[in-house]
Amino acid sequence: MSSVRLESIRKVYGEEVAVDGIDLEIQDGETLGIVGPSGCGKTTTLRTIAGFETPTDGHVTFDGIDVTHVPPEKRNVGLVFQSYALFETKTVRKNVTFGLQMRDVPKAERRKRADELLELLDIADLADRNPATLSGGQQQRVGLARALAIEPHVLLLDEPMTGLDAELKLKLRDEIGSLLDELDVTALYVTHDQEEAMAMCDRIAVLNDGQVEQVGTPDRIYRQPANEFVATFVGTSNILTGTARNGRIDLGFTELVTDIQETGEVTVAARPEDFSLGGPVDATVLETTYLGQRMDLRAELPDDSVVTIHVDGDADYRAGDVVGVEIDPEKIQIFSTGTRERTTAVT
Amino acid sequence: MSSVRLESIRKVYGEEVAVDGIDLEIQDGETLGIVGPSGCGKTTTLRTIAGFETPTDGHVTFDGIDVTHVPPEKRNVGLVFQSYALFETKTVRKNVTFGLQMRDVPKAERRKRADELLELLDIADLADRNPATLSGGQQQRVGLARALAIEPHVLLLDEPMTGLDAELKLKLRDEIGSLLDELDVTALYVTHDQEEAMAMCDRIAVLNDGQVEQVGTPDRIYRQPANEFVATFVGTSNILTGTARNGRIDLGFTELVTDIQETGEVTVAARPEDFSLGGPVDATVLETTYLGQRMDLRAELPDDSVVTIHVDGDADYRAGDVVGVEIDPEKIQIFSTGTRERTTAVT
Amino acid sequence: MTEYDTNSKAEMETRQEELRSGTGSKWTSTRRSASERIGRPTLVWIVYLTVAILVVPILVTFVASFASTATGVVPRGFITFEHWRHVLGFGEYGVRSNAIPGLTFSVLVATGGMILNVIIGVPIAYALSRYEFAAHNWVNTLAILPVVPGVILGIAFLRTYPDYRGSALVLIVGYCLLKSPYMVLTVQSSFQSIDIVKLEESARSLGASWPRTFLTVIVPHAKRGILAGCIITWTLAAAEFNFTYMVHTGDPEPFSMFLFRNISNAPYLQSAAAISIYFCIVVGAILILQLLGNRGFTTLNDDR
Amino acid sequence: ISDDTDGAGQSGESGGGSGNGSSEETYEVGYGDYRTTVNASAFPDELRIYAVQTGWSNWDAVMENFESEYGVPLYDAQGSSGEALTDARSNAGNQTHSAFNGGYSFALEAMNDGLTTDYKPANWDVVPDELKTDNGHVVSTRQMTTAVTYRVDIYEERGLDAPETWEDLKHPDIAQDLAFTPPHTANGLASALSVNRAYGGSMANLDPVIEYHEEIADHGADIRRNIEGDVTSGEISTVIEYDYSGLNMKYNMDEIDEEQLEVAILTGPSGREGAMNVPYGFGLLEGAPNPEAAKLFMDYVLSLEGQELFFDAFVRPIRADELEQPEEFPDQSDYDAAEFALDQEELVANQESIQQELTERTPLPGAQ
Amino acid sequence: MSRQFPSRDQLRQSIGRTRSMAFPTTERDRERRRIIIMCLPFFVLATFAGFVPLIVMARMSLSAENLENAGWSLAAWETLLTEPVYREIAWNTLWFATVATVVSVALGVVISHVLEKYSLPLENVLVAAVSFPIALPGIVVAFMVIVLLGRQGLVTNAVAVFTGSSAIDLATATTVFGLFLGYVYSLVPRATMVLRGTYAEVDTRAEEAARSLGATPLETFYHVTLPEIRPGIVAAFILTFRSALAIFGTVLILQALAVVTLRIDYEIGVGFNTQIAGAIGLVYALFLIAFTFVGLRFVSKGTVEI
Ligand SMILES: Nc1ncnc2c1ncn2[C@@H]1O[C@H](COP(=O)(O)OP(=O)(O)OP(=O)(O)O)[C@@H](O)[C@H]1O
Ligand SMILES: Nc1ncnc2c1ncn2[C@@H]1O[C@H](COP(=O)(O)OP(=O)(O)OP(=O)(O)O)[C@@H](O)[C@H]1O
Ligand SMILES: [Mg+2]
Ligand SMILES: [Mg+2]
Repeated sequence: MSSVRLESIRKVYGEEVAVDGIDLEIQDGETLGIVGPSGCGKTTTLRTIAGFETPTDGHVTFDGIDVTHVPPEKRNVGLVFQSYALFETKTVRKNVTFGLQMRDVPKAERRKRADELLELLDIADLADRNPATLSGGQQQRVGLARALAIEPHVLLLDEPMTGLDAELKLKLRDEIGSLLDELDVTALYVTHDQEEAMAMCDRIAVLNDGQVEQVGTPDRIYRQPANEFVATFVGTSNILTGTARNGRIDLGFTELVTDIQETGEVTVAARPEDFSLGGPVDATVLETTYLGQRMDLRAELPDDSVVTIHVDGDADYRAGDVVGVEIDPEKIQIFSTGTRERTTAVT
Repeated sequence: MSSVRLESIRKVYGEEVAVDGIDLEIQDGETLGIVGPSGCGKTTTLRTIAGFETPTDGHVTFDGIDVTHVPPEKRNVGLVFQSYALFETKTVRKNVTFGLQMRDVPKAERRKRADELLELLDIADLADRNPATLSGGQQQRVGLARALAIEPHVLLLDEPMTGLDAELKLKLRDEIGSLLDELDVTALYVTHDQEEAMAMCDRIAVLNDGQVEQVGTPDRIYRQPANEFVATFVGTSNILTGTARNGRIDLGFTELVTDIQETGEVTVAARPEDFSLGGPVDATVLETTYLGQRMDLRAELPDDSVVTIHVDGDADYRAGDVVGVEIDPEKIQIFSTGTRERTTAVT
Repeated sequence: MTEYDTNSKAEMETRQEELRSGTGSKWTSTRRSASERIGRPTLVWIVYLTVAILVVPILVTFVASFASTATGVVPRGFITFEHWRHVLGFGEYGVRSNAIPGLTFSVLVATGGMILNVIIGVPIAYALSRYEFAAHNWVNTLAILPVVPGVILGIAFLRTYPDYRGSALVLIVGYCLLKSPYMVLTVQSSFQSIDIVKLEESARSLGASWPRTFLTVIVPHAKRGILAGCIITWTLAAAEFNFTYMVHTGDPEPFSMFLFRNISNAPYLQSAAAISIYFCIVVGAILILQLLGNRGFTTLNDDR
Repeated sequence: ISDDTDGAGQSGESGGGSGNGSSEETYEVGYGDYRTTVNASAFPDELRIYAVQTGWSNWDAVMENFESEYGVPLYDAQGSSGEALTDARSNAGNQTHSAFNGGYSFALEAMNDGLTTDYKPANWDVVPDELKTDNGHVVSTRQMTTAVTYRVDIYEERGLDAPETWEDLKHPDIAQDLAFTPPHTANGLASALSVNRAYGGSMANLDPVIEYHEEIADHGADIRRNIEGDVTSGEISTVIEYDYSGLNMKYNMDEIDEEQLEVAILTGPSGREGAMNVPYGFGLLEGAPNPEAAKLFMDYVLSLEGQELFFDAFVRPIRADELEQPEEFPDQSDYDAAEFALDQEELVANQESIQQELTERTPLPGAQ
Repeated sequence: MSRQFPSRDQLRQSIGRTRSMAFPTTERDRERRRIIIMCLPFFVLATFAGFVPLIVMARMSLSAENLENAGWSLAAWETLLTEPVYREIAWNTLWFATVATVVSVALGVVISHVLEKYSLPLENVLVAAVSFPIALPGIVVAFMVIVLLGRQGLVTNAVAVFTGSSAIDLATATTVFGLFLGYVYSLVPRATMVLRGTYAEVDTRAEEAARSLGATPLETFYHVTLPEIRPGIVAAFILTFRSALAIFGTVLILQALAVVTLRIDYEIGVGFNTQIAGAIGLVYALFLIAFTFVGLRFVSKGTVEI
């Protein structure tokens, strides 16, 4: 395992700037998630690390060694794709031993290592099957075993679970997540599903338009988004506007007491769970969405802004009900309306 | 809008029984969801209503009129597919007016109606574009507008959002859900994502292996599943086993007081949110998954069974912590281990 | 939005009535639409007729090759193997040069052309399926629609390579060029059915050099396509006529020239037997193609 | 005149008669100034002479006998005179065959293109002067005569009489499935010129044959290549071909009985000749790869033994006078009444324009 | 100064490009090198077996001698341009090939439609049967035509029995109609092959959507299917037309119409007019190239996918 560093990577395709100066470090043994909307440059970043794209500018280093111009086959990285990309002309075991074979590892050892991995991934009994005959989830495990077999410096996963159905996704998410932890692999996990990233990654980098918006632990990204983009992209945020003065934010219908220095127009991002019921603000329920474990209320606040509020699944609200709510000033995020950047707290 | 009735529909392909005697009614104006695992016969059922499959046995009636043998073009049903299936050689507007054109509606009126719908679906400015140049979400709206243009007796949607990414899915789910409510369309919504079905449908039919397991409101399906299959398929359930006697269920590590008559082996299904913290049972946290708005704990109960428990996102647990939990006997579901059917309450 | 609702609800209802009277009234009729009633049977019969026209003469020819006389419309005197014996070199009269030497020669030459086709066709099919490049369309067109048809190529060869006229080498090269589209197309069709980029990237990330990746990962995945391409190019070359006719000086004469002599100047039943030899080869080829997932003699792989 | 040189092999001096492949063997070949000795050591494994092929003119037997006598097998050179000429032309300066053999006029064309060289085989002197060239390039070996072959059984079915003159073929029931061969083949050209002559035309005036074609074309006659197959299958009931082809089909083909076919030599309506003799001959090729063996073969073909073999298969050899005509042939009287020959040099000079004119003017379908 | 000599930058650039091809450092350069290597075998063959012979053929058309390329003469081109017979041949070839192509492509559409949309019994056999003639050389196709339309032909005699007329009058094997059947016989399978590929990619869901919107099967075909297969039809037309122009064996046997391939054979066979044959061949090849590239402009992506 190694640490991987991207230094001001740019990648331009003709006119199109795919990646626009990215600095990132994947520390030894950590799983770094990359999330971002479609086309933001996630795959390009990953392919640059793998060596399939040579960056227009910038450097890629593995453990401090510049590998920017090293061809992919010399980099020792593991790749896992959404489309599995298994070798259908080889058995599952042969798929897993392929990388070792390329490294001239003796046959017996190859086999031993492969069988260990298949065991670990719970697909030992499929070793002699043709990958084409396996289910999606099984194929993805084979893909993972194949990539892990070479003990890569870094494991690169590009939306490995996008094609799978909801239930299987949850299951694999847990399994792969624990596996990556257990094996202590340095990994880069690309996904556009921020929930998946939060569940699986040690740190998350949020990309937008070829640039990094924020890097941090899931908790930090969710609870202290660096800017409005991150606040809305990761999880749901209700965006309210207000005026700040002396640490107080006037939202029109209520006032929040916070610790910010800023004065002027601010944007407040409140998560659906940051509203508590039984507060002083009257919200009119417009619509309820029952989701079993919880219920989502779309409610109108006195200033006509519409927010989403999460309540327990067994709560009994209907459209038209008026509920008293309160916003927890400890939990909300505040951004300057001009820069859309996070305001600084007094502390 | 009409009501649609399926009467003991069977559909056999060669040896394969795709649908095995289904009785269903979609009431006028309601949205009925069909959920079930892959291959359970959802698409087949939908195609039978559309007229692309003639059932091997049984009848399809619209407003009481038997249409089993009426060809699809005479049925006046709207179809929305996962793959959009737009006419790529026509503009968006032409796609939407197509059905009206087939009905010889005058040109000006066709256009008016199409523009109304495009407006309604918020894609009016795309009217003259080629559908191939649109994003997935936009294409799906066009598909919906096209199907709605003919004011179908019933709107049939086959996993319309499976291909879209998570965020967009949520957005469209809300939008389409409200639209279907608003327009009072009779709709059949096929999906394998039970959360989607709960959010969007008035009632849900759970299919398995070509048969209906349960039909009911989302709340009923989630809270009173008819059998173990429904309990685990819709939402997450932790399955525990115990022995019932005199309304008391002995789970080994704790005893639940319930109102069931049954005596003997029973299976208890407890939702992750049915556990409350601070109870008498010691659970050891094995793993935590931070998901922002909540945290999922995988915890081991004293009898070594592992359960999933939902706690608030800002809770601070780590693997190894021991938490006291309690199971809410009001909320759990109890099934006889033999039949896997719901036990009857005393009431 | 709300305005729309009230406004259009009423409208909607009236229009719904209109629509319903247009279509709804026919609900109960089980009458199928005109195009269903007339169109479909017509199309099906056109297909059957076309297939009959294509196949009947083949069958009749094959059957006739076992008849002993054919001095009228219907061949008579079944079953004799006389004509087969003739064309296979056991007879005494007619075009006495039998099929065997020519067929052997053609088989060898066609095999040569086929091997050459693998060498030139697989790489270019790969380049075209895998990469985008400036002259892509241009190269693609050239590879699947070659510039010269057989007759012209033959004429051009006469003068260009006079010393090699009719030699096996010239035939191999000519056949290879003329039939290469079939190889390129079938292999391309194979490549398109796999995710060639991801496969290649997997292998390379696992440490395989690019040439090794091509040979041990890419080529095996296109195996069926390559085999199908081989069968097709081989079968077509085994009876290629236009080019052969122009350049052959023969020793032995290629199989297609044997067919030509039999068709242009031999008793009817003997011609039938000669042609039937080739039919047997094609049927064999079709059966193998079927195993490879190509339905019939075609570059399309239905087994994707 | 050396009357005893019937077989070139007999003049073999040193090796004795039965020499098979012994390399010291030598043979005396040639006529007059061209007399020379060829050494068996120079013989190839296989000798290639254009259009010496199985299935035509009884070359099978010639080839077989030649091989058994001299140990030199012949390549089975399938193809028509025209194809042979095209091939020889394409190989100008680099011949693969040693001698050109085929229609006399084709051989003359080859000579005119400079493809042949001079060699007078033994018995050169017995060939009539008009059927050989003074310069020793080309000499005839045999001839064929334009004839009519018809299906007796079909004629009987239709109640038709045996045709005697070209006029008879105009009968709608005959003309409807009558076939000529294409004018650019030796045989087709001869057929056209036979009819032309029968109705008073000449090489300079092809109108008579065109008029004739017009009349029969109205009834359905056409021009086609595949004669044997079509006659046996009944596609056509009458075909204008060489006497050889007709007799060959009649007597040698299994698919059809002897009685079902008849071959006739026709005159014009007023008794004018209507059966053109088409000589076939050969010439040594310039730059021949195996001139020695080719010379030996040419001598053998002109020997009485070789000539006899032609007769056996209904080809009239050039030395027919010295041999007895088999009885399967049509009556000699028919030949006498109808046969004629054209000046070959003149024919060659005009051949291409005649063929072109015929191709372009004939109303019969299939002329190209 | 940069006007007279390539500037230092330009030089460096071009040297750089050559060097990066030989010793690539970026993945993109490696890729370029691979593309060239993979295309190379084909182009070597195409050069020796295609381009060079074509150039020699052009030279042949300008030769003063017919037996070898020697001297220079425009005589052949003059003949080609002045003799009306060549114009007639060109016309024959074009109209005949066009009509045969149109009919074959139309039949190909019907066959592919039926095979794709309807499930017929023994469909695999049907598909195999339709494709069979692709393997048959033209001479064999001619024989098939005679089997059907000859005087002893099956169709001829069947019609004769029903109409009471004579089979001889009805026979059409060696007429233009017979030749036409021969062309169609060879071309239908080729057109079908292309169209079957196109049909496989037709969005059946879109067709179902149209049906559900009230379109009858015919309307669905017209509004949805046809526009989708249009590029396939153009591709099929290009391929089929090219095949039609190249047909030789069939005409050689049936001899019903003077088309260009037959004429080339005639020029060689009668009189060995290699210059004229070369000239015709060159015109033919140039026409084919021009036609192909013009035709491809009508296929959206500019490339044929067959
Ligand atoms: N080979 C290429 N040529 C030209 N543009 C490209 C190429 N690859 C990517 N791009 C462009 O670069 C940008 C970033 O692409 P990239 O594939 O990295 O996005 P992504 O974040 O992976 O998106 P997605 O979530 O859709 O996979 C996009 O605008 C894309 O169009
Ligand atoms: N045309 C057909 N021929 C044969 N079997 C079919 C056909 N269509 C469906 N089946 C079979 O019928 C069963 C039900 O199929 P159906 O498509 O209705 O499932 P589904 O519930 O829609 O599944 P999914 O969630 O994967 O879309 C499956 O086992 C399937 O294999
Ligand atoms: Mg991506
Ligand atoms: Mg489905």
